[in-house]
Amino acid sequence: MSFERIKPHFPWITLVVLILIVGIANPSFFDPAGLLTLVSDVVPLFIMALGMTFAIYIGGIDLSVQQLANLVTVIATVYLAEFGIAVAVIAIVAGFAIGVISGFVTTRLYVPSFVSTLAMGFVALSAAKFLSGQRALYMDAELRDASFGWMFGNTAGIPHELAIAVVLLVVAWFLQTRTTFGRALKAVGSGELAAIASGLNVDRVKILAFAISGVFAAIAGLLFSVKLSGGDANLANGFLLLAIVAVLVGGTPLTGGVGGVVNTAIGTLIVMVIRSAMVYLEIDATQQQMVFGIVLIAAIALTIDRSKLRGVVK
Amino acid sequence: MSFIKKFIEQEKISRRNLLLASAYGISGAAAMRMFGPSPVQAATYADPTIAWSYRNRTNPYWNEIVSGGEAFVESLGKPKDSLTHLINEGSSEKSLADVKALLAKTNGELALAIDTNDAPNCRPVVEACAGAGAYVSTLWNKTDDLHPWDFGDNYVSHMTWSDEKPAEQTARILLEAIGGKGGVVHLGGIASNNPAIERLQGLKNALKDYPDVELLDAQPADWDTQKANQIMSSFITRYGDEITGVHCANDTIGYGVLEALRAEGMSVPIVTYDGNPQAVELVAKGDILATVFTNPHWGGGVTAALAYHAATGAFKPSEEPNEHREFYGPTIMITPEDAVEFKAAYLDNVPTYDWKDFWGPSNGQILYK
Amino acid sequence: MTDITAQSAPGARFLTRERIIKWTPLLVLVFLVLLFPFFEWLEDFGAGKEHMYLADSRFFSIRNAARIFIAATPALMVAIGVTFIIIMGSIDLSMEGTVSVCAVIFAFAFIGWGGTLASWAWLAIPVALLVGAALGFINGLVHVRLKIPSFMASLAMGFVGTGLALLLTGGDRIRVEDELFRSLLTVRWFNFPIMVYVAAVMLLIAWFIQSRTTLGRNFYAVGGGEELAHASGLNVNRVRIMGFTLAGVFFAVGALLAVGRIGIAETATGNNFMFVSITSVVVGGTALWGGIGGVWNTLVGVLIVNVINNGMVVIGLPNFLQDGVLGILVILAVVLSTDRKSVSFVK
Amino acid sequence: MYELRQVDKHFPGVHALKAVDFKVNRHEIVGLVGENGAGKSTLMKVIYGAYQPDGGDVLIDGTVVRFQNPRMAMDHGIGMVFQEQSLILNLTVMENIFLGYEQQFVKLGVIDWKAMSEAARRQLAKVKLDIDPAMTTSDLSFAQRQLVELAKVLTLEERIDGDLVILLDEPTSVLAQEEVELLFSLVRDLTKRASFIFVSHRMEEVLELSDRIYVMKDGAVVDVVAHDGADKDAIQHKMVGRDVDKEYYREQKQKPYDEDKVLVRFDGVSSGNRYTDISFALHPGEVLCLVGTEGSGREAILRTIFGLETPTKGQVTIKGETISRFTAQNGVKLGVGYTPRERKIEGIVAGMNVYENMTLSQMGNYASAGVLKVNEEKSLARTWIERLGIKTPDVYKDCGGLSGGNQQKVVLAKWRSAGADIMLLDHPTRGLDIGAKEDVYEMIREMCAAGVGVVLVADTLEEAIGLSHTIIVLKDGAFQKRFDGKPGSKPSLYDLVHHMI
Repeated sequence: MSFERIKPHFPWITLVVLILIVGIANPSFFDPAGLLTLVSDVVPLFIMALGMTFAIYIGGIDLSVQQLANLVTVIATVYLAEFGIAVAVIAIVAGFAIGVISGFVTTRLYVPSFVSTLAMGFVALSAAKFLSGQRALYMDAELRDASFGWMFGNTAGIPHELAIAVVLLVVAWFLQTRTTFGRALKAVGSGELAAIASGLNVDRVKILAFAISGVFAAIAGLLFSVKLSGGDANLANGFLLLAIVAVLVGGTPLTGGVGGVVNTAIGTLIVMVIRSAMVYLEIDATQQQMVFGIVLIAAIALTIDRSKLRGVVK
Repeated sequence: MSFIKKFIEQEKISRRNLLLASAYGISGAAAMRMFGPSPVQAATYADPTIAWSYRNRTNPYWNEIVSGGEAFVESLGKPKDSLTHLINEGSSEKSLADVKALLAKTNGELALAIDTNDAPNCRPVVEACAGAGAYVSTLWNKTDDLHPWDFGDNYVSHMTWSDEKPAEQTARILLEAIGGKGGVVHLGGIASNNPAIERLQGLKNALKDYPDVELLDAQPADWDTQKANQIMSSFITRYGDEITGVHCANDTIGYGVLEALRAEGMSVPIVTYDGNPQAVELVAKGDILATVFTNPHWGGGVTAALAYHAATGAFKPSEEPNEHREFYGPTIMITPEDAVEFKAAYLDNVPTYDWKDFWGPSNGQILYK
Repeated sequence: MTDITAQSAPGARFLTRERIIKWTPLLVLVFLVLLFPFFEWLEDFGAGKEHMYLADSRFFSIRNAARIFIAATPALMVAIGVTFIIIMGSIDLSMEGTVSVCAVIFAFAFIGWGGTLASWAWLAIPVALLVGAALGFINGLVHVRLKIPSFMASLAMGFVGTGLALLLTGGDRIRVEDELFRSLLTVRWFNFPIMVYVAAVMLLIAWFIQSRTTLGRNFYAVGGGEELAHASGLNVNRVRIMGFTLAGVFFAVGALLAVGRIGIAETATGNNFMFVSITSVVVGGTALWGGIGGVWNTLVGVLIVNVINNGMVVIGLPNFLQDGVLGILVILAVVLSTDRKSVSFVK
Repeated sequence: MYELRQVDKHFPGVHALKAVDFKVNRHEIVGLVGENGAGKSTLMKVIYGAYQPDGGDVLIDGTVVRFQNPRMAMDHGIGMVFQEQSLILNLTVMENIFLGYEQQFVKLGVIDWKAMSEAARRQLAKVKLDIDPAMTTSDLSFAQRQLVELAKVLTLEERIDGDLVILLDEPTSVLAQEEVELLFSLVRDLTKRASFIFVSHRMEEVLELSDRIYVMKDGAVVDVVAHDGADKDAIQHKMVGRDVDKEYYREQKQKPYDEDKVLVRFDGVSSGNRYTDISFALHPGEVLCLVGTEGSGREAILRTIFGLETPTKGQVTIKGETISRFTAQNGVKLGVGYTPRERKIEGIVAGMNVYENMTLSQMGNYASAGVLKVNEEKSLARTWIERLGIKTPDVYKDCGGLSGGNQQKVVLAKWRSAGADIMLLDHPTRGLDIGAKEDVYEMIREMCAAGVGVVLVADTLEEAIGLSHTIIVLKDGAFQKRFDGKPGSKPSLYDLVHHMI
């Protein structure tokens, strides 16, 4: 098999190699139950990265996801008592709305998504601070279990969280590969001008991409909120850069049109392995961040398929 | 020859069955432990892994905490670096994920001391530890509905500091120093953090007795020196000479405030919190009127010690009274008069603590409002 | 012959429009500077106090200008550094790590070599600049040689930088108490502390690099059309690496000023610079897709962001609203200063 | 003087150059022709140093040289004037001219703008262009830019002591007839100093200008013809390896159109200052050709019909419906198809495969409730691949990897399969080789026969005359003259040029 043919497979090869390295250094890493927990813990991050994939796939970025998830943790906690399971609807609507506004500002007002989504994130943060009264809130355990207990059970050893992630991945994959919307996304990501000249409503496609990103961020926030049984305006901090990293390491470059949601699944797992490697390999506390950065550079260098980065590398 | 072939076939099959069975055995047993109900009689461990999970290493407060943890580990005759560090970088998600990874790695043979970064994160961390048979002691962040005694032995203890009273005391020092009139500003921590709320409340409580002092403004500076610096300079613009005193939620905020005042050539009394070595020096010099020492070194050590000794079975948490499971940490007020003395006693030579005296310096059971 | 030269240039007709758009960021800044005093006036008016608009404004005063400048200078240096990169059409997200490392190494060297500018410790300044250059250089190498898009390369390098700073300090903070060094903040000439003048000099140097040196002009060439520049014989990779190196130097200057401002070097010194600086650059009118803008735009952009931050506190806007208002104002500023006719699409 | 001996170049799966011998003498203009994919562009890239050959030698004055990059080639006096505009639009004219060679104007690290401006003025004088060197390049017209490109390459004159070799890659494609004449006279003047390699699809121009002509096919030089012995038919024969019908206009194949029905009607339509007060009607089966120089408003009219540009005045009616909202979606819905000039940018989506490209404008037809029926898409693609003879290994091939002609066929298939009955063709044969061009002409005729109305902006005037029923001549956005181009009454080239300029 030639080098060129292996290239597209680099992301998962990298993943397998990393798993093997960690596992060989510390065989307890291979404990299936432990691995299962590790994987199900990365689910909120994964869902967020999944949404981010859509924004990056069209060549944009969504920096509002973390603040949006913060907002949703607050919404979920504040309104759980009042609306029960319907807070999920409110959360998703909120995510959709903020995504639509980001998309609108980007496409119609020509503000680069880097700035528009960052700014919309600030707006979401303000809303979260306002709603939460700037306090950490927690959910009533009974109410939580009544409405969302199903999110965290186990069926036949499979954590429900993981099942949710798989369902969402399948939905996202279906959206990306099997629907007109997914095809339009690809066209916009690979050749926006050609998409316009083919009569696609490019603005609508882009706005929808940001909206989907927002919806997934909201789901991630909801899941996280239920998991932690509470919410505040900083609860989801730390998600943003990792979500971006997960998408990029999976092999969806910022140039758009390449990669996709399955790549993001692999990318998230890579991030998870690198992160837990810190624990398993007992990396010194003060060295962890540097090691993370260096491994990240190596992983990205390995996983991006440069032949598909058309034109210049910027 | 066919019987030989048959024999080999049979051998293959039984070997495969054996492998399958053992594989199931491992995962099945582990799964039982991970997801089954928490054991009634908690298992104890001869040599559990000791770990500290905290926010970051860039804040001197957490360095003090860690030094306590390391001192405790050394007191067991182990090397310093046998303490496992989990750093969450201010992310609850990472905090929880790291704990789970460590639980998986150690198979639950773990004594964990942790600040869960955000109160809501405490429940899943504790539940995960209890589920895995590990022992956990928490510091600072915990929601009010969560209690160690609801988890048998595995949730060993929770320690926090009642910041309201000490913050009120520093506020009184400040208010006295400005002669009971004028205006003060407060620069707080991350608004939703419990200590930030309590420390502001302390100031408000004190102000009730000083009707001539106005609380001009209170803004969160997120425990960040640079942010505090910028907010303070904006305060100076808005209130100018009306500001006669500054109440800061911690020392790092205080540094930023001091520099903002210095840039203006202003000198306004300020009080801070935490009692970091540098702040204590500034108190000794008179730049800061007062700070509150919460003895993070002891807090970091004893939190790890509680988890460890519970894990080894040296004491049984469920047999301890509630005030031994949820308690306040010690606070020591530092003012210019005693700063030098304090520095000599606590900072220049770190006292050697008896890490088995879990509750000696503590400050009573936690009260909920 | 005449036919070709006499053809009216298609762009010439829009010159006035373009000129207006070019100056919009400055207009936005002026508007904001006049807006916040208005709220002050409104507040005093509501309370029935005497208040002359502007004349009685606390916001609109020299002393507050100095405060805004003090807050803005480190961010300005960082933003200038990243401006060069953005002009090239790339992006640099490594500033937080680089600033932290430079600050920490500077502080260690400064303390170690005497602790005052009046000794050999002044050498810590060039050392810090060299460290910045080296980090930028490595960043550029990773980006160019490993062919990793700059967004990813610099993001990862940022992690490495922060990690390195943490490794060096072990989490401690280092105080730089030298009065001479701190005179950056404490000594004022004509109402403004020395650090403002240092920043002004660096701004002029940046402007000089941008407009009068080959390297500066090459940034625009790369941003305007990298493949074309390459085909014209320009060593684009070299320009890129030098760009990142130059950016690293400016990050280092930013680190020095940040240490000068609060007298503390720590791993957290670099925090929050990333989004603030890039937002400032964009708000100032430098396009993220490259080729347009420059350091003066960045100055205006940084001032806009800092004026908003300062003004919101000064007019007493509730804290929980501040983030959202900043976000909306940033969007408005960018919307106003974007030439929608010259952009075909934005991502 | 400049020589390639037995040069070989391989790419994965392709033997792009096969033992090519190539020679340029002093003061000579060498033509280079060949179909797309014959290896011309690879050969050029080897010459100016963008590619390094795998085998054979590059010699200058008998010495073997090896160029690692274009810069090294330039230092040996080899310069390239690019087909695609290679000026950087946000830079000034003088910066573009001296890009990469600013060092000569740098004193103590400072660029001396005055000196550079003066030097640039001297370069511009060489191409007889009188503009301010400090102008921003984006403000220039296309023709001006082309001349600036030439001026830029001519800086080699001062820089290099020895001889110069200048490659001209399709330099005339954006020029009007008169501008071409000007360029040619310049080139002839400059042979005193430099040799030229002239690459063009316009056979007449190559024949007119070149002293010798290299003919390439399948990566090899198949013939070298001297100017005097050159015969267009013979060369074309060698290029394609088959007979090309020399009867250019093929009037006999043109069918009359249906004059009773109107597909598109323009009534006094203006769009800003791109075009003003344009009126015409397009009928089923008609080829309406818009003729004019670059910037005469031809493309803007096409884009208005498609919906990409909103007119400022006048009324546009498509199939009886007066258009109020100009969007491409609306255009597509009304059955308008658009084949843009920038095929690689606007025509196909590189990175998407053949069937994805073909259904891009009509996904609704291949989906139910938003879910794509991929199998139907593939079978559609297979049908059209066969029908148009698109050369692709399968329907999964990335369109970015197809040759220009096949890309164009994919674009046409996209619109035809969607049932578009108003086709807007902007330079549909641009950059195509003769064989592919013929295919496109054939498709246009087929479409007309099927009742499609075509608005064409042709690559050459001959093409316009040959294909069209109606010709509208534009100049500076204003209507000049309407010609009826029915078989037997075609206007002459002169008629058109006369009104264009």
